[in-house]
Formats: sequence, C-alpha cells, structure tokens
Amino acid sequence: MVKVAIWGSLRSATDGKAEVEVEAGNFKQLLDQLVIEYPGLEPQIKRGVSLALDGKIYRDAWFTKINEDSEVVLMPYMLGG
Amino acid sequence: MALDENGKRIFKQVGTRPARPDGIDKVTGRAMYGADATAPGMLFGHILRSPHAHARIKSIDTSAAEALSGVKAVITSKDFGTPEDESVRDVQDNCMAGDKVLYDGHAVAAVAANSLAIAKKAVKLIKVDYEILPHVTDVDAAMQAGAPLVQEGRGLDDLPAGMSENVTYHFEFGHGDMDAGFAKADKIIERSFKTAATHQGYIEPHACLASMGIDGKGELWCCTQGHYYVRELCAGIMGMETSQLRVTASEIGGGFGGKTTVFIEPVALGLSRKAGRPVKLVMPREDVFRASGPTASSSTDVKIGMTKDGRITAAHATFRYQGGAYPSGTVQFGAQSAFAAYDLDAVQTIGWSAMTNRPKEAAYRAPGAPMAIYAVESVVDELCQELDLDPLDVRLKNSAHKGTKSSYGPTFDDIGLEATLEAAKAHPHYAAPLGPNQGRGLSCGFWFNFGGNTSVSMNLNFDGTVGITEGNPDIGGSRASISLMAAEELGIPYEKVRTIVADTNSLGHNDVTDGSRVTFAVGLATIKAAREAIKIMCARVAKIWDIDADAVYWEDGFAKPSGPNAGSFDPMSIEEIAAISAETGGPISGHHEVNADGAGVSFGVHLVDVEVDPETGATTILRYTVFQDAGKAVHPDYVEGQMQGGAVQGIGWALNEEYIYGDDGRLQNPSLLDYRIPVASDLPDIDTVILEIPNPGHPYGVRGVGETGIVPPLAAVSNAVSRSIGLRMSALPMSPPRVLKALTAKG
Amino acid sequence: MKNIHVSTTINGDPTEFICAPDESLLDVLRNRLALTGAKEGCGTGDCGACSVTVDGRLVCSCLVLGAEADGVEVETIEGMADGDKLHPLQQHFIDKAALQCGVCTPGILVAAKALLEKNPNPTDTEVRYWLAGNLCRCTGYDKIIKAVQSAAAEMRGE
Amino acid sequence: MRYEKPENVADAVKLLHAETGVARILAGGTDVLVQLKAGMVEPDLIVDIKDLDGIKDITPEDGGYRIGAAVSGARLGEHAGVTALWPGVVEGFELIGSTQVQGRATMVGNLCNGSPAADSVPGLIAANAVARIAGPDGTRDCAVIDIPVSPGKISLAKGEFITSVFLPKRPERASDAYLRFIPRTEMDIAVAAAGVSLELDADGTCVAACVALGAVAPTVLLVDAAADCIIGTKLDDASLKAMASACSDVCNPIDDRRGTIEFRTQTAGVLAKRAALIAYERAGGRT
Repeated sequence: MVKVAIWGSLRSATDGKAEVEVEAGNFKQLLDQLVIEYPGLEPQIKRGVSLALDGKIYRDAWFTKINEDSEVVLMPYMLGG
Repeated sequence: MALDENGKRIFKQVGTRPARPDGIDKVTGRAMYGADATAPGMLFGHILRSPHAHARIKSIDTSAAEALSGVKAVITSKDFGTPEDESVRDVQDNCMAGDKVLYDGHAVAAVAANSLAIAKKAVKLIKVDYEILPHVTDVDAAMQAGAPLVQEGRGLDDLPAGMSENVTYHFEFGHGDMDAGFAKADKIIERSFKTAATHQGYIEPHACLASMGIDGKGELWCCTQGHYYVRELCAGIMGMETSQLRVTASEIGGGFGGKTTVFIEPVALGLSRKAGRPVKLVMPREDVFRASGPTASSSTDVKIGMTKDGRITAAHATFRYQGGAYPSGTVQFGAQSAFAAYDLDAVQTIGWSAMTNRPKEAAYRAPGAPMAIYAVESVVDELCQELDLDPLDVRLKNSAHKGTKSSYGPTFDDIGLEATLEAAKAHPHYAAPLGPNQGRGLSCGFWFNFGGNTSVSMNLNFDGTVGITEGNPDIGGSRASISLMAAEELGIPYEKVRTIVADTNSLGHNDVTDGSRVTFAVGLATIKAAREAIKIMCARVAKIWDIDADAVYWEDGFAKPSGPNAGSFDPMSIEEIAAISAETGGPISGHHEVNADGAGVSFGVHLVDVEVDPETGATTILRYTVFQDAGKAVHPDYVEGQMQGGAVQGIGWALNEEYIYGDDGRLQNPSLLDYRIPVASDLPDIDTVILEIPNPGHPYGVRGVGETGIVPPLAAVSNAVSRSIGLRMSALPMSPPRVLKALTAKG
Repeated sequence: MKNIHVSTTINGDPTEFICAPDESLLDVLRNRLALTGAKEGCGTGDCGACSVTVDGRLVCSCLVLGAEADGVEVETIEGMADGDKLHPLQQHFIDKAALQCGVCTPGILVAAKALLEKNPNPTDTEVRYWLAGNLCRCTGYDKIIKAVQSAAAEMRGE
Repeated sequence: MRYEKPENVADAVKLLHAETGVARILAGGTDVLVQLKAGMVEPDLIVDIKDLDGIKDITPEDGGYRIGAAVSGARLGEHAGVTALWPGVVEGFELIGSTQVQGRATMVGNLCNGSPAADSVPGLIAANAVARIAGPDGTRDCAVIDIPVSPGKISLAKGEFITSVFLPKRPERASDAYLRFIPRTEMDIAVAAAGVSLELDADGTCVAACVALGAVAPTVLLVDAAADCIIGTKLDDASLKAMASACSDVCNPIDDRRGTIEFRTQTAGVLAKRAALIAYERAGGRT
C-alpha cells in the first residue's frame, strides 16, 4: 500500500482524511485506484494533477515507479509564467 | 535524469559568457518580431472592443462596415463554432465575445481591409446594441453572495454559504496542529493585505500574421511563448485538425507569462478564412492593457505566531484572488508557495478564486506567488520588528532545508535557501549604514520550476558542425544556453553549434516556454540528444577500428579507444567522423523526446534600501541586491539578467503599477504613460549574487531561474518603506498618494 | 485623403515615398520602406521603441508625420553599423548581455548613440535620464547602462 | 485630411481661417499625433508651421528673449542665454516627456494643449510671459495667463495661432524655478506643480514674487496670496510655511488615475516651498 497525501480542499472527497492508502506500483495505478476508491476525486484528477514523489514533482508520467515507503503527495497541475 | 558526477563535474564551457547567437540580428534591427512579417496580398485587421464592463449583446449590425470600400471581411462570434473542450471555449469567448461582453475591452467584432486605416474606419461603422448589466471588479465584492454574476453556472459545486457563484476555485494546503502552534507563540500578528492587478508589460504588443487557404490549410506567424499550444488552441477554435495548421514563432518581444495563451490569433485566422487572404493583426497598446494579461489582484489575511527568540510556531493565511472574467486558478500557487521558505510544524493556507468583470488573468512570472509571499514576508518582518530580532537571523532560524516537509506537501531535496540567506547576511549591503528617512527591507522568494514536454533534435553536418532544433521560443537567451550545453556535451566549440526554434511541423511537441522550464528541460533533452549522437559516433568509429563499440569513448570532441586493451588508434575528431558519415552508415543525429520531471525548486533573497520623502510619500530605491540559487548558471550573464529584470518588475509592482478601474468598470489607465512601469532613471544598479546549489534532477545541476526574481521585491520594498516611515504598509502599490495618506494619518 | 509625395534621405540614401497625410513616419518606415527595425510599442511616444533621428535630433518616429520627412535626414537602426562593422554600442550590447528579448534594443541603441554624440562622457545618472523614454521590461536596465558606458569608453579611446 | 506647409504667416492664417472643418497646427506634433492615434481628433486640415520665418528662432529682444513657436525643448535647453535668464521656464519645459519628445515638443504647443498640468505653463505665467498671436485681424500680444480657459480650451479665435512667446528682461538679483511631482522620475504628467519667480534686493530680501501652480485646478493658478507671504522676507521657515498653506488653500483639483485631491493639495504647497528655495538660491539669496 502507498500512502498519498491529499491537499486540504480535496478532503471532502476522502472522508476528511489528509492521507489515504491505495494499492499501486506506479502513478497510473495510483490515480486509477484513487478514482475507484474516492470517486469525488475524479473531477480534479481529470482537470489535472501533479504528483510529488519523494519531493520531486511530476506533472504527468503514468509509469513512474512508486515504492511502498515513497512519499507521495497529490498536487494541483503545475503551470508557470 | 540524475546529476552528473554528484555535482562535481568540471565544466569547460557551461558557466562562460559567449555572445548570444541572435545578438547581431537584434542590435541591427534584422530580427523579425510578430509585427514584422508580411505576405503577398496581405490585409490588415482591426478589432472592435466593448466599452462596457458587463453587457448583453442584443444585436450586431455589420452591414455598413461590410459596405465600405476596401473591406474584405467582417467577423463576429457567429463565425466560429462551439469547441467541445470547456477551456478552449473560454479562450474562444475571450478572443471574441459570445452572448455577453464580460469586461471593458472584450472583443466583439473584427474587420480585415486593404489598409489599417480602412479597417479602423470600418470598425467604427459596426453598430452593437448592448443591454448594460451590473458589474463587479473587486475580488472581495465579487465573492459576496448577491454580487453581480459574471458567468452563471461556473461556481464551485460545494459553494459555502454567503459566497457568490463567482467563486470558482478553492484550495487548502498545510499540516500540523494550528491551535497548539499558536498557543506556543509569544507574539501573534494578524494582518490583511491587498495588491493591485499588474500587467506583464512586454514592450512588443501581441501581433500575428494568419493565412488560411481555401484548402483548409493554415499558416500562422506570431509572437508567443508556445507555438504548439497556440496551434492546439487555434485548431480547436477553428475546428481544424492540428496537422492542418502550422505555427511559426517569431522573435518574441517579451512575454513574462502573458504570451502563453492567445488573444488575437484565432481572430486573424477567422478573418483570413473569410477573406481568403493573409491577415496581419497587431494589438494597439491600449488593447494590450484592456484585453490581455494581467495578473490577479489579491486580498489576503495572514496570521503568524512566533516565540520571542524567533521561532515560528504556527502560520495561517487566506488568499482571495480575482482572475478576471473566466475561471482561473493561480491562487493555488499562491497558497502553495506562501510559506515555502519556512520549516513549520503547523501551517495552513486557504485559497479562493473569483471571477470579476476584468480581462482574464494570464500567467505572470511565478503566477500567484509574489502577492502571497508579499503578505507572509510582511508579517514575518513585522514580527521581527516587534520582537526586536534580526530579520535575516529569524529567516535562517526557520529556514526550509533538505528534509523539510514543505508547506505544500512534499519533502524538500537539496535546496539552496540557507546558503542564499547566509550569502545575504555576509554581504556588505546588509551591514551598510542608513541615513534619515531610509529603511532596509528584505524578503525571501520561491518558485517551483517545471519540466514538461520537450522535443530536441541534433544534427551532425558533414563538416562536423552541429544544428540543434528545439521548439521553445527564446525569451531571454535560451538559444545561447542550449548551444552551450550541446557544445559542452560534445566537446566542441560553442561557435560550431547553431540552435534554432522550429515551427510546429518540424519537431515533436514542446510545452510552452513557462515555469522557468526551458534551460532545465530543453537543456536536459539537448544533453540526452547529444549523448545519443555520441553513442552513434562511437559505434561508427568502433566499426572503423573493428573493435567493440564499448571500447570507444568520447572526450573533448574526439572518439578515443578506451584503454590499451582496446587497441592503439589515433583519436578521431567529430569533423573526421562527420566527413565520412555517408560511408559509415549515413547522416548522424541524436534526438530526445521527454516529459521532463525533476525540476529543482528555486529560492531567492532580496535586500533593498529605500528613502521615503516624508512630504510627498515618494520612494526612491537607493540600493538593491539579489541573491538567488541558480543550480548551475549555464550562461551567468543571462542568469543575472533574469534576476535583475525580475527584481525591477517586482519594484514596479510594489511602487506604482496598477490596474485602476472607475466606478463604471472601465480601465482608467490603459497606456504606458499612466500604467507607469519603471524607467531607467527610477533605478540604481541591481547587484546580483548567484548561488549554485546543484539540482539533483538535472545532469548539470540546472534549476530554472526566470521566475523567482519577481517574488521577493514586493515584500522587500514594502518592508523597507515600512521601516523607513515607521508604519506598516499593507497595500500595493505603495504609490506616493497612498504613502502620504498613511503618513498624514499617523501625524 | 490625397497621398503626399515625400523626398527624404534615410541612412544617407536619397529616398522617395508616398504616404497618407496622417501616416506616421514609423508606419512609413515599417510598412512602405521595409525598415522594420524601429518597433511600435505604444504609438504615443511613451516607450521609445520607434526611436530614430531626424536631422540629428532624437525623436519618436511614431510622433512624426511621414509628410514631415520631406527634405530632412533620417537615421534608423538599419544605418547604425558600417557595412559589416558594428557600431561600438552594438558590439558592447552583445558583449555585455544588454538585451534579452531585444525588441526595445534598436530604439535604445539609436538613443544611446545620440547621447554619446552630444556627451561622450556621461555619468550613469545622465545615461539613465537620457534613456528614461526607452522602456525595457526584461533587463532592469542595469546591463544596458553598463554597455553604454563601456561603449562610450571605447569611443573615447580608453 | 489635408497636410499643408505654408511658407509665410499670412498663408497660414488664411488656411486656418478658411477651413470649415477641424484644423490643427503642427509644430512638434507630440500632442497632435497622440490625439490622431487615439482617434480623439480627426482633423480636416493640418497646418505645419515649421517653414514660417523665424518660427524656430530664439531672438534677444529688449533684454529678454523671443522664442519661436516651433522651438523644441532640446533647442531651448541648449540656449545659454535663456537658460541663464529664465532657468525655471527652461526646466519646466524640459521636464515634458522623454529625450525623444524633447527633440520635437514646443512650449507653445504645450500651452495650446490647454492642459492644467502642462509643465511649461506655470513657469511662463510666473515669468509674466507674453504670447504673440497672428490672426485674420493681424498680430496681437496676449499675456500667457490669459491663453488657457479650461481643460483643453484656449482663448484663441478662429484663424489665430501663436507665433512666439516673449520672456521679458529681469533685474540682476532675480531668478525662477519649477518643480512638479510625478510618481516616477520621468515620463509622467504632473500630479501637482509649482513655478516660482523672485526678485531680491541687495541684502537678499524678496521684493517681488510670482507663484504659479499647475495640475491643481482647471487652469494654472497664479497665487498672489502665496507670493505675498514671501515678499519682504528672506524666505525663513515661517514665511515658507505660510506660503505653502496659501498654495494648498487655493487648490481645487480633481481625483483621477494620476492623483487624489488630497495628495495634489498637500504636495502643491510642498513643491511651491521647495521651488521658492531653489529660485532664491539662484537669485543669489542665502538661507
């Protein structure tokens, strides 16, 4: 199981939990699993999310491998100016 | 892609300061910008814009304009379809209003004619019947239930009671126990702040030349930060397949985020399609202010608790940004970055975004971050004053570092904040004496930096020179830094490499030049492409020498046998390999396509001394020093240039720049005269100190440097002014009337 | 509106053009003579990107009528280099990284040249005030001032 | 639109008088072209006066100077005689716009634009300058103070235009100064402004003064009450303070994008005080 930190305003979709656990070996599996277990997250995930893995931010990258002890943080899709 | 040699690599060319490849063109007037292209049979376009902040369009009568001699096409929103994608629909509506005009300056109709004079005359003949609607331009007013609704049905699904449907985004970040944190504080300060909307202020107005053939194929030449994205948006709006539209990026006369979307390009394409002729469209400066850019204005509440020895115990902030007439979520970056400089046990940030009757917000250099960090750094400075603590010591004491759980979630890897703060502390500027009516301010700044989709192709020519083809418009010298990295990797002179920016048909997709991504991501792809080419060159040489490919290695522009066991061969130069490449298997090239990750975050610290005239409230910037972590500075001149330019944009934001709206919802100052960006005589030298803490996610350790520089000046200048006048300022810009008013009230 | 025939000298070359009576010199240079080095940043004299000299006087070409060019000498950025030899200001702008996007650069170079012809040894403050009408949004002006000063030093033979 | 460049004043007057539509004079063009660009005015006739005799000349006359209507700021600033005699007038004019604008802009154009914020006008009024006007009925002289009527409006009749401005001679111990407030250091329109002209006696007492304020009322104000505060003094703190408040008392400005009523009122006095001190020092006074 991988622990995923969820940002504040999405916690209404995770029963108020700041961290959820899902079974996943990479980002794609993680996002798919999040949508299955917490359907309220789907609109945001469809709009776009980034994922931070051990401090490094990924904007897409489905097949990035995740270890069980990795720090995974769900983040809004990042843009710049 | 990991850092080479653990950051200990010794560079031969990266870090030097050669002349930029586009230098001669730009100092002789030869460089071609957006408005400089012409085409046979070209027409001139002009756009009619709404004088109202909010109105329903009851009817548009274009007959008189169409009847004017020399007019070849008149278009309105009826000449476009309805794209499926909501965000593309918003862009289209912003380029040409549908049922309603949503802000002063919103495009309503457009004309193409034989001359600009005729097009302008025709635009005056278009009659629009408006039903004027109530409007709202202030973010706090727009968020209140009962406010005029900019667009219906766009509000948050779970809208809190008392909030208007104008509220479109809500974000929350943070961790820890806030109550426990504040309970530990010796001093808590709560304060509210406001910042005005500001414009990116690029000197080149938006301009394009569009040519649609009756076969449905289109050509578009325009000044943009991302021509691939322009192609996507325009094809979506025009109902074309992307392959049918080729977009070429001209030289770009500044962008700063403001040229990451489209404003006139679909209109030019629509006019060209209807007229069957090429159409040039250039935005007058007034329209640039009224209908492109700007950044969000903001309203913020900050609460921070500190112990008397300077440890922050808890930090909370609520940000309210108005993003103009369409949903826009940059408040997320504000809420994420606000406390990024601090190592905190208890932190919470909340962001709200609301629509108003103003032009849609466009990205502006570190979008969302400057105004958030301004509010936070102001309160930290006030706490330091109240507790009589040194503001640099307090920041060092609370500084984020490797292993800090950031305020926005992830744990930081190697970051350069502490080193940057130490450099500021050790700098003579920090110890220099101050005179009467003078004050010193400082602030930290932060930006994430991104990677993104990148394609680079590298071709070895038969004479051993190298062509790099990349797809990101060069805003500040990126062709020079890309050439430097290619030269470094190949071990050939910089002059042997020519880097060009390709059109959308000549290379795979490239994301927009944004997020300070180009030197990082395009550089990374260039290094990878060079390594691929080197592999091929080594393999060719191995065949010639009839040894294993593994037994050949590359050094300083030569293929060499890897050791005595490999055999004794004279090294072969890149020129020799190139000259016989036809005989050894054909042309040699390397390419790399990647969605780059691993961009390193960037921190900066700015120090500023100001003097305030107590009788007029005028602020003079006396001295300014920028400290910033660049990872590895590929071309230090251009790194310094980014730091200096960002600082001055931030100074403008702090002191004079603002969008001023009248009660009628009209923009009062859409000109460079009254918008007041800094001029040369407003400023001292901007000193720079580059720190180089390698980014673990790039082979050379490169971090983005473009955006961080605009973040600290707002608070740094505000803190300096506040200390100078003995009064805490809490609104930007600190224009002289505002400062004098505060001084007068204080007595 | 009857067009006007104008005989002028541009960068030393006798030049003739016709223009509308309300057409600016900037529009004439850019649209009729293909001299697009002068840029339009505002059209109202607030940015200096269209700077040229008329009879040796620095002006914004957006604030001059094409018709007024009759019988005068106009110098633009296109006339600044001597064949393949750059003017010292042009060389120092490249060497000192005094440009980023480069769109303000032609105007700044023309203005700086006019300054050094009048005052070969200006102070930094004099350079800053002389160039106050040339907006640059990229550089923060620092490297521009330094490039003007180093070019001035070279031109003084230092 | 027609563009005409007459060769003598009579022809220019004839053209202007005969035009039934909108006519505009072109000298420096720094206002006219901006208005054209913005579509604020669509003239039927532009009369370029730069070929008229003497129109670009600065001529000594009766111990003062006559300045042609087409003399640019750059040229006036280079004129040692005018700069020595009326430094405040020259510095007011030279503050307008950029170096580029100075290459073209004229003092008369600035005056005829009718703006209460026109930088050259307070100095001219404080100097008691006189405009020479050509028109269908011949030539007449008119004090500069009587030219502006209200924002954008001037007192000239149809067919009339100003050909020159005369700056009179002045005694030995006399000088002037002009200061304006703008948020930046350059490139702005005055938010408030003051021109002060002074004459001193041998021991440094002010014996005559004119104080004119810009951008704080519909037209430039000549404030006798402010002048009275410093006449008979050596510009001590108390008289300067009284002068500043006399200035603020008469202000009747507007609130707009460039400044607030409060700010303009407050700074007008500050600027007058500072300008007076500069003029005093230039006139040879020591405070």
